[in-house]
Amino acid sequence: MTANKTHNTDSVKHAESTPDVPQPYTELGLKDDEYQRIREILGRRPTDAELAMYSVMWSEHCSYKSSKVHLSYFGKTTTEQMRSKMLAGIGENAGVVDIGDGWAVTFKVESHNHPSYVEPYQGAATGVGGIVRDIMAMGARPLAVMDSLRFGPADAPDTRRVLPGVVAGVGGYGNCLGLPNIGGEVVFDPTYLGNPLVNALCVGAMRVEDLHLAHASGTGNKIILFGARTGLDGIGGVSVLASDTFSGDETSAGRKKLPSVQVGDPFMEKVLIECCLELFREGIVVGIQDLGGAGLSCATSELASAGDGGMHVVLDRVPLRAKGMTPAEILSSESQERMCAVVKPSDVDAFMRVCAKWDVTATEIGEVTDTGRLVITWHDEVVVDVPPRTVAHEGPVYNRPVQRPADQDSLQRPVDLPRPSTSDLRDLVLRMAGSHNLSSRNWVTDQYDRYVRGGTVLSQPSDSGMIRIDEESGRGVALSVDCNGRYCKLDPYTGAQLALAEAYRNVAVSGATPVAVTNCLNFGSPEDPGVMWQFEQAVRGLADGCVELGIPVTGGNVSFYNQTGSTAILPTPVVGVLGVIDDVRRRIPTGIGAEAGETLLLLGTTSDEFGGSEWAHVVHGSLSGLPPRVDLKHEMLLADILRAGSRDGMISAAHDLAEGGLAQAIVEACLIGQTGARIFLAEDQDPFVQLFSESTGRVIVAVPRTEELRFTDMLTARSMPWRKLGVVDPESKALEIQDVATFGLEELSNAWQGTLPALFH
Amino acid sequence: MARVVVDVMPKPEILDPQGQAVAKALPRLGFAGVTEVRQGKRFELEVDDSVDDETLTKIAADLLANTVIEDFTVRRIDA
Amino acid sequence: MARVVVDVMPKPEILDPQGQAVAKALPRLGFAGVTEVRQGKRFELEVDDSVDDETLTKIAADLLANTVIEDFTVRRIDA
Amino acid sequence: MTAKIGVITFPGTLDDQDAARAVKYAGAEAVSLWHADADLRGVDAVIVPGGFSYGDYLRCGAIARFAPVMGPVIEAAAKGMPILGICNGFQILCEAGLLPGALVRNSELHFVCRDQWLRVENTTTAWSTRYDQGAEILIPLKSGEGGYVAEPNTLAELEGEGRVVFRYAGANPNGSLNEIAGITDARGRVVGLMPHPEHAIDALTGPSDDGLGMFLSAIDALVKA
Ligand SMILES: Nc1ncnc2c1ncn2[C@@H]1O[C@H](COP(=O)(O)OP(=O)(O)O)[C@@H](O)[C@H]1O
Ligand SMILES: [Mg+2]
Repeated sequence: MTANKTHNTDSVKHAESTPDVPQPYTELGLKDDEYQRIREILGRRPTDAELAMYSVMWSEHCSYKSSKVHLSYFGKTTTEQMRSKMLAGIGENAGVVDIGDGWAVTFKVESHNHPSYVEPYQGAATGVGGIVRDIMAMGARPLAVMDSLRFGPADAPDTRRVLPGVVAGVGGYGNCLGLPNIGGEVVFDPTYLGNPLVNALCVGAMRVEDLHLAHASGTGNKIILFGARTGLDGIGGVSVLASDTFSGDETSAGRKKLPSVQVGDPFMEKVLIECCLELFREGIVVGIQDLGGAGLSCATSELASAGDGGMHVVLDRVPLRAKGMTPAEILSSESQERMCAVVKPSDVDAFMRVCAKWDVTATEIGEVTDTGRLVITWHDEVVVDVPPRTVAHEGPVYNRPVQRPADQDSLQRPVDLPRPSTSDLRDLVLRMAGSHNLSSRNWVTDQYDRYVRGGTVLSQPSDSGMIRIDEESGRGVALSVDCNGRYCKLDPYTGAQLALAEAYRNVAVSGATPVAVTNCLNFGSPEDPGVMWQFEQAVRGLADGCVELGIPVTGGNVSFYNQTGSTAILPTPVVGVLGVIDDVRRRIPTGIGAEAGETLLLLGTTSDEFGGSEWAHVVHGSLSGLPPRVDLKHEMLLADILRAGSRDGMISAAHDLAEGGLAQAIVEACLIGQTGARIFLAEDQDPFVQLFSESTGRVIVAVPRTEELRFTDMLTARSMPWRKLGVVDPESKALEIQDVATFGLEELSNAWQGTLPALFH
Repeated sequence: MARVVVDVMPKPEILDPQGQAVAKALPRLGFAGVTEVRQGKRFELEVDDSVDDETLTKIAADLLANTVIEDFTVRRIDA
Repeated sequence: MARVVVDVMPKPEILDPQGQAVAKALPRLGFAGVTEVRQGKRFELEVDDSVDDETLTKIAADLLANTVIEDFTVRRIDA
Repeated sequence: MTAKIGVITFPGTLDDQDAARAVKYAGAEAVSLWHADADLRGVDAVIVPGGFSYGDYLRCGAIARFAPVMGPVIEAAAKGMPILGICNGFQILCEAGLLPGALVRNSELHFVCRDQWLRVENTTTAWSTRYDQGAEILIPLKSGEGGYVAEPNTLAELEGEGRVVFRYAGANPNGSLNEIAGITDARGRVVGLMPHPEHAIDALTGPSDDGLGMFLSAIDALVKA
C-alpha cells in the first residue's frame, strides 16, 4: 500500500485525507523519530514530494547532522581580528576574503568521493563542476581549480580502474571549462582502496562590491531556473517513491535500478559561467544559488529561508529531459549545470536576453512571497507546503557518542624499526624518490591545463599554486592543499595542525602571506564512536591552530561514511590555505638554479622524528608512534622571514621539507630546477636522521651569494635556527651529498619520474 | 575469421552532451526535422573463429562499454 | 518518425589510436584472438518522415563525419 | 597606425583573452569577434584561439566551422589576410578546409599539457618571419586531440612545398605524422598549430617568451602590406 495507489499526484489535500497511509521513509534514510518530527512540523503526513525533500535535505551530506555540534567550534574560536578580512564565512556557499585593492577572493573544497568510486570519470568531473558553481554563486569569476586525491595502493588492480578515470575526469571537466589546475595531492594508502577520496577546490575573484549572497528577498521577485534541463540523474533513493507511483507500469522496474550517476557537461558549465558573469555585470541578479546535492529541494528551501521566508514554485514549468518525472523526482534530481536566480520582475526580460545570447535555457519557475512558506504546485495542486527553514536549516542534530579508540595507545607506542647504515643511504634516497607517494606527479598533472587564462604564475610541481588576480598591479593569491592521513591516524589533533602547518608553509614558501583557511573533512562512519573522536579531535586541532596563526576558517565540507565494510579510511582532514601576494613577480620558485651562484640554507631544526613517516611506510610498512611535533609560532616566524626575503629580493628559490624529509626536498629542488648541488650534513647528527626525519617547520632556501650575509644576519637576528647546507652547482648536473653519495640528475630523474607512468601507462 | 560489431550507446536516462551538441547544431546549419540525436561508439573487431559469443560479450562489458552509463550490443557480421 | 543510424569509422589508411589502444589492451586482459580493432562513432537520430535520404547524407557528410579521415554509412531503421 | 588583429570567441572558446593579451604585448590592437556575427569589424588579421568550441563533443572544431563569423574569415583568407589557428583554432581551420588534414586523438589517448620544444621549419609565413630557420622554441602544448594526420599525397605535398612551419623537437608528444606541429596554406598566410604561442609571451606566466615572435611576425606582415 502506498500513498499513490488511488491518486496520480500525492497532493497536500490528498495527504490530509489519507493520514494513515504508510510511507517508505526508512528506505529514504529517515529514522522513525525524524519522520515523526516531519509529521509534527506539518501537522499531517508529508506528501511524497515533501518526504523526498526532507529526506535529502536531512541527509548527513546536506544537513551536517553529525558534524554540526563539532563544527560550531570553528565559529566559537574565530576572533574579531581573524574575522576582519572575512566578507563571508561558514554557512555561505563559499568563504570570501578581502585581499586588498578592492578585490575579494572566494575559495572552497568539496568532496565527491563516493560517486568517483562508482564511476571515476564522471564522479570526478561532476565534483569539479559542483565546486565551480559554488564559487559562481558568490558572484565571482572562477579562476583556478585544485584536486586532492587519495587512492588505494598504487599497484592494486582497482586503483588502475579508479585513478586514470578520476584524473581524466578532473582534467576533462576543468580543461574544457578553461580553468587552470594549479595544484593538489595524490596519495596512496591501503585504507582508500574501496573508498578513494576526490576533493576538488575552486578559487574565484570579484570586486568587493559584486559579492552576491544567496537569498530570495523582495516579495514579487521572480525565481528563474537556468542552465541544463532536469533529468533522472542522481535521484538515487528517491526512486523508491517513483517505483511506487509507477507500480503496474513496465517502467517501474527500470526506474528502481536508476544509476545514481550524473554525467557532466562542461561545455554547458562554461557557457553558464560566462552567462552568469554577464548577468552580474548587468546588475540584474538579486540572489543566486547553485544547484548541487539535493537539487531543487536544496536551492528553493535555502533561497527561501535566507530571504523573506516565502516562495511559490510552479513545478510544471521546470524544463525536463526525461518523460513522466514525478514532483518528488524533479525536486531531488541532481542534474548538473543548473543555477537558480532571484530577479526583479522589471529585470526578467533583460535576464532572458542575456541567457538567450549564451544559448542557455532559462525559465521563470516561481516567485518570492511573504507567506513564510515554501509552496510548490504541480498540475495546479499543492504538492509542497512547508516552512522552508525546517527543510534547510532545522534538520536533526546529533550528539553522536565520542570515544577514543581502545587501540590508540598501542598505536602511539613507538616501534623500534631497524635503520639503515650510511652505506645503505644511497639506495634509500633513490628508493624513496621513486616510492609511490613521493615520486613525481607529472603523469597526473600533465593531463591538466595549467596555462589557460594566462595568469598562472606557479603550478605543479611548486609547493603552492599561484595566480595573478590583477594584471595591472600584479596582485595575486597562492593556494596549497595538504593532509597526511597517517599523522592524523596517530594523533588527529596534531595531525590536523600538521596539515594546516604544511599548507601554511607551502603558501609562505612561494612568497605569499597566508590569510585564510578552508577544509574538507573526510572521515569514516559517524556512527563509530572512534571515528567521531577522530573527527572531534581534528576539528579542535584545526580550529585551535587557526587561532594561533590568526587566520580564519572560512568554510569547508564534511564527508562521512568513507569506509570499506567496518574499516574506516585514515582520518583525512584536507586543509587548504589561501595566501596573498601584492605582486606576483616576487614569487619564489621551487627549483634551484635561477641565478648564477646560489648558497643553500636549511631553516628550522631537525630532530629524530619518524612516527608516521614515509620511510616507515615504504621500508617497513609500519604506522606507529607519534607524528612530528608542530610549532605554529615557529611556522609564523618562518613565513614572516620568507615574506621579507621575497620582498627584498634575497631569496631565489625555496622548497619546504615534508614527507621524505631533506633527502626528498633536495632531490626535488634539483630536478625541478634541472640544476646540480653540493650539500653537506652536520657532523653532530646521524646522517639518516638528517636526511629522512620529517620534523616540520623546515625549508631549503637558495640565496644569491651577494645576499647571503644580509639574509643570514636576519635569520640570526630573528632567532630562526639555520645552517648552511651547501651550494648550487649549475655545472655539475649532479647532486652530491658529501660523505654519503653522489647522484647524476638523470639517475634521480629516472627514479622520480618513472614510477607513475610505469604503473598507469 | 569473423567481423564483429559492438555498438555502445549512452543509457537512455543518462545525459548525452555529445548528442545534444549535434541536435542543437543541426537547425543552425539549416537542417530541420531531426528531433533527437544520441551519440555513441561503434567498434569493429576482427576475431578468430575460436572466440565465442560469451567472450565477445565479456570484452564488450569489461572494456568497450562502461556499463554504469552505457548499453551495448554485439553482432557478428558475415565477412 | 523514423530512426536513422549513421555509422562513422576512421578510413582504413588513417591512424586510429583509440582502436589500437583497445587492440593492445585485450591480450593484457587475457583475451586472445582479436586481431584488429577499429573505433568509430554511432549516431542515432529521430527524424521526421519529411527528411529525405539526400538530406541525411548531407548531414552525415557535412557534420557527423569528417570525410578527410572518416567514412560513413546512413541507414533507416524501422521503428 | 596600429594593426588591428581580431580574436574570435565561440561558445566554449577558452584562450581568447590570452590571445588578445599576446596581441597587445606585441603592440597591436586586439579586436574581439563574436561567433554569431558575420562581421570582421575591419581587422587586418584574425586569430582563431584555443578551447573547446561547443564542447568539441562531436569532433574538435566540427560545429564551430559553421559559425556565421567563419564566412567572412574564409573570404578574407582567400584574399590573403593573415590568419592564425591555435589548437582548437587549428582544428577549426582544418574542418573549414582552409588547411589540409585533420587532428585526431593523441596516441596516448589522454590530454597532454607540457612545455614543448618546436623547431621552426619555415620562416616565410605571415606568422613566422621573426624566427630563424631551424631555431628551437619552447611553447606550451595542451591538447587531447593533437595528432596531425593527412593522406599520404597531402603530406608529401606539404613537405615538398615546405609548408610544415613547426615540428615537434624530441619525442613526439601526440603521434602527429612527421612530427608536424603546425602547417601553412599554399600562400603562407594561413597558419595553424597545436601548441600555444599566446601562453609563451612572458616568462612570468609561461615557460618562455618565445611565442611572441608569431604575433610580431604578423604585425610586420601587416605593416609591409
Ligand atoms: N592531484 C593533483 N592535481 C594537481 N596538482 C597536483 C596533484 N597532486 C600533486 N600535485 C602537485 O604536484 C606537486 C607535488 O605535490 P606534493 O609532493 O604533494 O607537494 P607538497 O608536498 O609540496 O605539498 C605540487 O605542486 C602539487 O600541487
Ligand atoms: Mg610542499
